[in-house]
Parts: sequence; structure tokens; C-alpha cells
Amino acid sequence: MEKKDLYNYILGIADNPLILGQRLGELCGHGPSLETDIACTNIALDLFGQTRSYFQYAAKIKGENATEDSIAFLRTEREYTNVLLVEQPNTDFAFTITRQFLFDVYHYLFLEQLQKSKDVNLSAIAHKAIKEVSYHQRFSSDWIKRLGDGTDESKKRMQNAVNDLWRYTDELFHTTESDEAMIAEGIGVDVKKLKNIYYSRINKILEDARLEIPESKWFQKGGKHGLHTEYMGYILSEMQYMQRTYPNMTW
Amino acid sequence: MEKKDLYNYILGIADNPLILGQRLGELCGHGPSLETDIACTNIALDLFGQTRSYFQYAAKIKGENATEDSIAFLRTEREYTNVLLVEQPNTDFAFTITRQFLFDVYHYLFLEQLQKSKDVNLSAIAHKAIKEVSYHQRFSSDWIKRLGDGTDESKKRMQNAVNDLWRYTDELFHTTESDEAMIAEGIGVDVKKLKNIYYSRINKILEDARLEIPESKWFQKGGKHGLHTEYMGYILSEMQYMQRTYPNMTW
Amino acid sequence: MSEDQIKNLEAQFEARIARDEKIEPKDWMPEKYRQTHIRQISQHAHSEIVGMLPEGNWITRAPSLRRKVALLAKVQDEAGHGLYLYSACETLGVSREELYDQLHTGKAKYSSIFNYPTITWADIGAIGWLVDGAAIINQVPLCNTSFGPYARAMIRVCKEESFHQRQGYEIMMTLANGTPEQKEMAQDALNRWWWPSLMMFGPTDAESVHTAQSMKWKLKRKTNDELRQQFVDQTVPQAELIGLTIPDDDLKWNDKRKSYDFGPIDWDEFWQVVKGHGPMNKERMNARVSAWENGEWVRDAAVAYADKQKEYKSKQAV
Amino acid sequence: MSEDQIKNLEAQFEARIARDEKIEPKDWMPEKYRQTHIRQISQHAHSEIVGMLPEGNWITRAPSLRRKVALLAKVQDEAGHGLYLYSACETLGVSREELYDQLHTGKAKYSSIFNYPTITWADIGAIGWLVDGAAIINQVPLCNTSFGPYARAMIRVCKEESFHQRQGYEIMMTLANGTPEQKEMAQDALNRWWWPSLMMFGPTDAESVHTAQSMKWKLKRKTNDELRQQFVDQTVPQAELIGLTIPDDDLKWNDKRKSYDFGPIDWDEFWQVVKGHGPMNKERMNARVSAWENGEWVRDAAVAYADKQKEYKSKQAV
Repeated sequence: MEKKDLYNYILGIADNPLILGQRLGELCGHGPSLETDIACTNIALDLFGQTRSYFQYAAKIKGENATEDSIAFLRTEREYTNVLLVEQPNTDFAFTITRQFLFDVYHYLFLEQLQKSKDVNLSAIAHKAIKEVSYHQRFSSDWIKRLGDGTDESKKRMQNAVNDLWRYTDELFHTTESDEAMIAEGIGVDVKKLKNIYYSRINKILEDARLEIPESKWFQKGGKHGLHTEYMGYILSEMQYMQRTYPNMTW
Repeated sequence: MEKKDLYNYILGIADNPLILGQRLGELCGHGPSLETDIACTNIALDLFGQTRSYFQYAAKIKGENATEDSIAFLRTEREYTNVLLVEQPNTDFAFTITRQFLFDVYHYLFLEQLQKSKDVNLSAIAHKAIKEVSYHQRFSSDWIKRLGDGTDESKKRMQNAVNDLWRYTDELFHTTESDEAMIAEGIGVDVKKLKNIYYSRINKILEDARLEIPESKWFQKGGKHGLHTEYMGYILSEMQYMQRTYPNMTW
Repeated sequence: MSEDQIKNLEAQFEARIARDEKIEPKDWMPEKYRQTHIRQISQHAHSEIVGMLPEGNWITRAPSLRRKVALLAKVQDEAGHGLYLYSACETLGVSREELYDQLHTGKAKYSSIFNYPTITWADIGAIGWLVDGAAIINQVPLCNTSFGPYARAMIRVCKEESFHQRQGYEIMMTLANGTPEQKEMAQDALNRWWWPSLMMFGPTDAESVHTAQSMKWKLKRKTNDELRQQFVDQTVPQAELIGLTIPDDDLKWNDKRKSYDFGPIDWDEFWQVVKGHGPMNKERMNARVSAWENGEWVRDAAVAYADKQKEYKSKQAV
Repeated sequence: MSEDQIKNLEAQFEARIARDEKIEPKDWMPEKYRQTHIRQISQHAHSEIVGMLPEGNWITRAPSLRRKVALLAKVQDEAGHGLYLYSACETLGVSREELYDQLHTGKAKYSSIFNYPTITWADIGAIGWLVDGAAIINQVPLCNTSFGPYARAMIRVCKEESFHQRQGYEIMMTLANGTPEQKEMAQDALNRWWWPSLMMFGPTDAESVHTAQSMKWKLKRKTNDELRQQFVDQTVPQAELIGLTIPDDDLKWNDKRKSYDFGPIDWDEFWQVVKGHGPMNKERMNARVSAWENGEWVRDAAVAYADKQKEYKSKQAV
């Protein structure tokens, strides 16, 4: 097994909660109600917690003085392999919650499988994370229904967000070379096999929410190969600010 | 004469066009019309051009391999000494143009005096810059009138911007220790003496624009001592991104 | 009720408080007691909510994952404090919407300290250490205040605040023990937050209103100046321990008083900020009002959905 | 006019074009000529305006003051090009508002290349070098096109574009001669912009519409494939000179044709982007529409003010 493939594989998992957590972190104190504010912060906390577990493990694999922070903060944009979905902006709460929902359903399915990984570290992380993500999924699904089937205004906003973010869902089921290598080893999850169940779950909840399922078959991709939308550079310039400005210090 | 005072004095001048230019740069391609877009970009170009002249001179004074870019991009937030006014955000075009106007009128008065500086470099820069700033002032004053005396909507927005940004005007006439040292040498401009004429010019144009002159006597300060608003950190994280991420390279 | 009856109730009420019994929402209470508590508890709740903003400003830029997680957790705790303080306040017969409205229209106050900007990462340390430190000194006595829901909320708040305070101090310690730039950052933050922290205890006793009444109701047990002195005496050695200097040339140990003497506070600055003209008053209010206004459609939709669900269920029940 | 008269006018018109005379706005012209020119010139103007966005994305992050100034100036030039192209178009009897409306509603097209994101600083170099390079090849022949205002606008545009192209190439050269990270950044940008640049010349001749008519009117002098070949032949040696590799395994010099053979273009991608599903189509349109909508009150106010001034002056004249 190539050490590099395992390392890349872990980053491909962990960059998603990292960047999604970062997006949620922007909202802290600015949510539509105290309760949603607390819930979104809670999700961010879970996501960063998971990120740390993955990166601590990745740092051990990498060696060379790598740390969870060097991995989180000191890569260039092209080296982040999160999916495009998670970097999309908090345009309004409809976008925030739809982004969350479209990721959560995937995330849960993914962790279910990762629990069965031959890699005991990954399996253990997945085992712990899935409990958290089960809550995330419930939270975001409930809000999808509440807002989809709330007022005319909320329905319009939700449909707009769903239509806009839909194009980023297909990428969740793409694989990189490292992914394929890890799948072959019984370590990685074959996400291609999750696609049908993902869309059937998503569609069920959108139907419950009386939202239309987008018909577009055009999708975006690139994140898994480090090709991001123009939003990513701004996320990183904030996120990396301290580590870049004051290198090699302990915080 | 203290070399350090002259250096600080130059930075105190040049950080204003630097940060204001940066704010205008954000707008490029997003203005209310092609003509205003071009004009605002033009002003940004002038401001960055002036910044370069000042920093090139400052770099010579500083020595130690300092360059215009190390001065522009590699200081920490507390080391930037621009006034708070110029870092305020592009909330809408009313804010953009009011910020510009409140700075331009000061800038012109300041450069008029700086032309008489005993420092031939500063005097030369001022001599060139004042022609540009004379145009800026005309442009922003015209728009103040146009929007102040345009529609009800535009009047409301303008009054709101004027009321909001007013609190940052007083700081323009504060002096630091380095400023005082340079004034004593006949190099620096005694901005305290510009205050009355500044407000009379500003008030005249606001009256022409049928806008109310704010009565508040509460003002903000801090920029000249490197104490900025919370906006500044975000401006810098973008502005410094490349130099911080890829240190010691030629571009 | 006759005036005599009311006087009687009031006497019983005061007696209960004197006996350290808790007043509960369903109990009779004088209107002034109710109003004072609404004012103080809501002001406290508002402070928690507005207090999320200066710290929230550094979440996306926290320098390490560990610190990012801790900061998020801290800001979340503040939201939680806000939540149970609003709940305590609601037991007095005022709705959360009314309370928000008072905040957004400037009728209600919140702690002025949050009108200062967080300029560097060290400010996050300084807020935890100094601002939470000062808050605890103000709040610990409230764990025994007479109004039950408030006292119970404060027990939980104080426990968490004291954790935040230690965390903030640890950030400062790490910086103070770090590189020269880090130490400078820490000292700079202390310089900026020290005096506003002292102002958190309010005007000097000579100018303070409400104190006598508040003492009786156990909303206050010590005067502003006593609490301020306690804060100084507690904090100065902490600063010394990590090699930071309190920005006060007049500060010195008074062996007679067994306490620190300290310099005069700039009350002009205090009143400027209280009156709404601090460095960030406008931005803080804008942020809160925007969050509220932008969230309106979400809250409306949640209500509409709940109504639909109720209707649906009642139809099923038929 | 009788059909014969029109035929006569058309014959004269075509003869003038054949003699290389310029057609001016006041001259008679066939409706199809007018419509084709409105379509092409406005599409060109829209491309300039939308083209400001990917480059504008790096203004706040340009790595040096010199580069920041050059980039601002370049984006400003594009706005200028937009301005005189819209003006040229307006001489054909269509208003700028109509043209904007066509852009904002998706009725009008703009160059698909601007639907790719600018991900690193090197993209700014690649756009100048490749995109402006391709644009010039497309545009130089237009300096002699038959419609006078368009031809004159293009002379100015081409002069500036060629400056931009040299500037972009110089950015790439600096990166290619820089550190390994910089060279990698340059190569990565070339990898991403190469194929979309080749697509800028449009579909292969076999699938291209309008070509014959456009040739007659001198809106086109060479076919898409000829221009594309010219671009490849011109650019490959430039890449070699600075040590960058064109991302095409099939690329090789064909000594018989005295030209480079190159690999097949991914026309599926081309059509996806043209049809509005490229990586940034939605974002580019959102940015333009937002700018326009957010600017409405400003434009309205300017009109209202001008009206008031006119009224005021006419009153004074009385």
C-alpha cells in the first residue's frame, strides 16, 4: 500500500468538514435565531473535531514534523481536496441549510461504510463521527421540510438554493486515484455505490418538503482534484492568515 | 532629524491611498455603470501610483533590503497607520462615494501643503499627485450633489452614509509624534490647521447637495496609531495573501 | 387590593428575601422588583448575545484547530447563556421578541465592553482573561440573588465563565511565553483591554444609582468600587506571573490597605461608549439587527410550518 | 421601396464592401447586416464586461504593487473597450439598456472563456498570454471589417490587447523563471487555460454557421480552424521559450504542413459551457445582474438630478 495514497485519502475526507466548518463559523452570532445559531455552531464544532482526528492521523502517516495544523493551514489552494459543495457561500439561510443537508446525507452514508474500513483508525473515527452526523442530518432535514413547506417566501428561497447547489452533488460520488487505491485495499469507501441511495434519500425529503427535484443533468466537479471555485481563495486567505503571517509559532 | 520619524511620516501618508485603493479595487467590475466603474478604477490607479512613489522613497530611507512591496504587504495590522475612514466598507455606492469625498477634500488640502515641504521628494510626489486628486475631488463632489439632490431614495442613502462616516473625519486632523517632529522640521504638513477649511468646504458641498450636516460631536480615532476597525484584518488577509503564502519571491 | 394589603405583601416579600428564600415567578412580587429584574436580566442576556460578535470575529482566523474549536465552543456557551437568561426573563412576563426589540431600538443596554474591536488574536485571550474575569466577579454574588430563575441561571453561567477565564489566561500565557512578536501582541491586548475592563464595574459608587435597592434584593452585595478593587487585586499578580505589564503608571501595592492603588479611570471614554459612540457600537447593533431582519423569513416559515403540522394532526384526529 | 429598388441598394451596398469602402451608421444597410452586427458587436462588448470579472478577482490579492497597478489598468482597459463597443453598437439603433437586458436575460452570449475561474495568480498571466492572444488573432482582421465604427473601435482594442498579451506573457515568464512553486503555478495555469483558449475560435468549420456571410461582410477573413491553427503555431514556441509544456500529448510539428498538429478538442465541454453550465456561468451572470440592480438607484438619481438642473437652467433663462 502506498503511504501517499492513504495520506491523500484522509485529506480527501477531512477537507470537507474543515471547509464546511469554516463556512459555518462565519455565521456564528449572525443566525436567524439563537437556537439555530447554537445548532450551527454545534455542527461546526463536530466537524472541526472530526477534522482534527483525521489530520492527527494524517500527520502521523506523513511524518516530517507534520501536525494537524500544518496540514490544515499550510497547504496551497490546489492542495485542498474538499468538494465544491462545502465551499459555497452562506448566501442566505436557505443556502446554508441546503448545503448542509446535501452534505449531511452523503456524510452519513459515507461514514456508515467507513466504519467498516480495514484501517482501524479510520473506522474508529467514523464510529464516533457517525453519531454526530446522524444529528446533523436530522437537523438539516427538519429545516428543509420546515422551510420548503413553510411560507411562499421560504419555499421560493429554498427552491432557489436547491436548484443552485444541485450541480455540486454529483462530485460527491467521484473518485480520485488515491480513492481507488484505498478502495482496492478495503480501506476506502466506494462512494460510487452510494449514489443511488443518496439521491433516493434526498429526493424523499425534498418531496416531503414539497420542493421540486431539479432536473438538470449538468454538474460541476474539480474540488477533489484541487480545482476550486473562486470562493476558495477567500476562505483560505482568512483561514490561513495567522499561520502565514506568524509562521512557526505555538498558539 | 530622526530617520525613523520621516519613515513613519511617509507611511502615515501612504497607507491612506493604499487602503483606499484596495477598497476601490474590490469594486472593479461591480459598479453601478460602466462610466463610474472606469472612474473608480482610475482613482484606484492614481492612489496606488502615489502609494508606490511614497513607499519607494520610504524603502530608500529604511534601507535593510526594504522595498515598496515589503512595506506594502509585510507589516502587521498594528503597523498600518491609515485613518479609519479609508478602511470602511463599500456598503453601497453612497458609502463608496461619501468615503471618497470625505477623503478627497482632505487629500487635496493636504497635498497643497505637502508641495511646500522642505523634503524635495515629498514635495515632488505631492506636486504630481495633486493634479490627480483635483480630479478625484471634482468627481466625488459631483456625485455627492447628484445623489444628494437626485431621488428620495438616493438622498436617504446619502444622508445615511454621511451620518455614518462623519465620525471618521476628525481623525484626519490628528497628529502623531512623528508627524509633530516632521512639522517642526518644515517637512510635514500641520494638518490641524486644515480642519476649519476642510469642514467649510465639505459643508458647502453637502449644502449644495441638500444634505444635512451631521451635528454629532463624537468621533472615532485610532488608525494613525495602528488601532483599526475590525474591517482591517480582512482587508489585510486578502491583500497580503500572496506575499505571506509565497514569501521571498519575485513576481 | 387595599394599600394596607399591599404593604403587608411587601413586608412578607422583603422578609422572605431577608431569610434568603428564593422568589419564584409564580410568587407575588412588587412591580418594581419585576421591572428591575427584567431590566437587569435582559441586559445581561443582551450582553451575552452581543458579546458573541467580537469573539466571533476571530473564528475563521483562529491560529490553530485546537484554538478554533475552543473559541467556537466558547461563543456557543455565550449563546447558551443568552438563551437561559432570556428564559429566566420570560418568566417575568415579557416575551423574547419584546426584549430583542428593546435591544435593537437602543432602549435596552448591554455591556459596553463589547463595543471595543478585536484587533488581534491576543484580544481573544484578553477578553477571556480580563472581561470574563471581571464578569465573574460581578456575577458570582448573583448565584445567591433572590430571584430563583436568575440565581439558578447564574450558577451555570459562572461555572462556564470561570472555564473561559482560565482558557483566556492560558492563551495569554502561551503568547507571553512565545516569540517576541507574540509577547508584544499579548502586551498590546492587555494595554487596550485593561481600562475598559475596569470600567465594566460601572461608575464610582458616588455616581452609581440603584445600589441601595439592589443590595436589599441581593442583586448586589458589594459596591462597584469594591468589586473593581477585587478585580485589580486578583488580576495584577496574574499579569506579573506571565511577565505582562499592567498599563497603569500609578499602579502600586498599598501595604496598609493590603490592596493595589491604581490610577484614575477615563470616565469621559466610559460615557462616550455608554452613550453609543464607542468604536463599535454602531457595528454591533447593525450586526444584531441584520441577523434579526435577515432571519425573519426563517422564523416566519418555522411558525407557518408548525401551524400546518398542527392543523394536519388535528384533521387526522377527526 | 420596391423589391427591385431594394435589390439595387443591396447590390450597391455589396459593391461598396467589395471595394473596401466603410459602411457608416447613416448609410443604408440590409436589415440582416444591421442585426448581424448588433449581435456580434454587442457579444464582443459583453465579453469585455464579463471578462473584467475573472481578472477583477485578483486585484485585491495581486502579489506586488506593480502587478496590482498593471492589473487594474488592464481591467480598466476592458471596461473602456466595452464602452466604445457599446457605443459602436448604439449607432445601429439599439440602446445600451436593451443590450444589457439581452445579456442579463441570457439572450445575448459572451465569450465562454470567462466562465472559467481564476484560481491562482498565474491565471492572470495565462489569461493575458493565451486569452488575449487568441482574442487578438480573432480581432486583428476586424480592424478592416466593413462597418466603420466597429473597425475603428477594433483598431484601438487590438493595440491595447496586444499590450495586455505581452504583459500576460511576461507574468508567465517571471513565474516560469521563479521558484519551483511559481513554475508549477504557471504550468498549472497553462494546463487549465490551454484547451478553453483553443475553444475560443469556435466550433470546427464543419459545424460553424454564419461563416460564408461573415466572410463577405469582412466580419471574418479566415475560418475558425485556420485561426485556431494560427494560434497554436504562434503560442507553442512561446511556451517552449519559457520552459512550459503545452498539455497535449498529440502536439507535434508537422514538417509537411509547416504547422503543429494537435489533439482533439473536448467539444462536450465546449457545449456545456456555451449552454450555460460552465464552472462560473451562474456566478458571472449573478455578478453582472447584481451590479446592475444595485446600481439602479444611482442611475435613477443621476437622471433625476440632470432633469432638475435642466429645469433650473430653463427657469433662469426665462
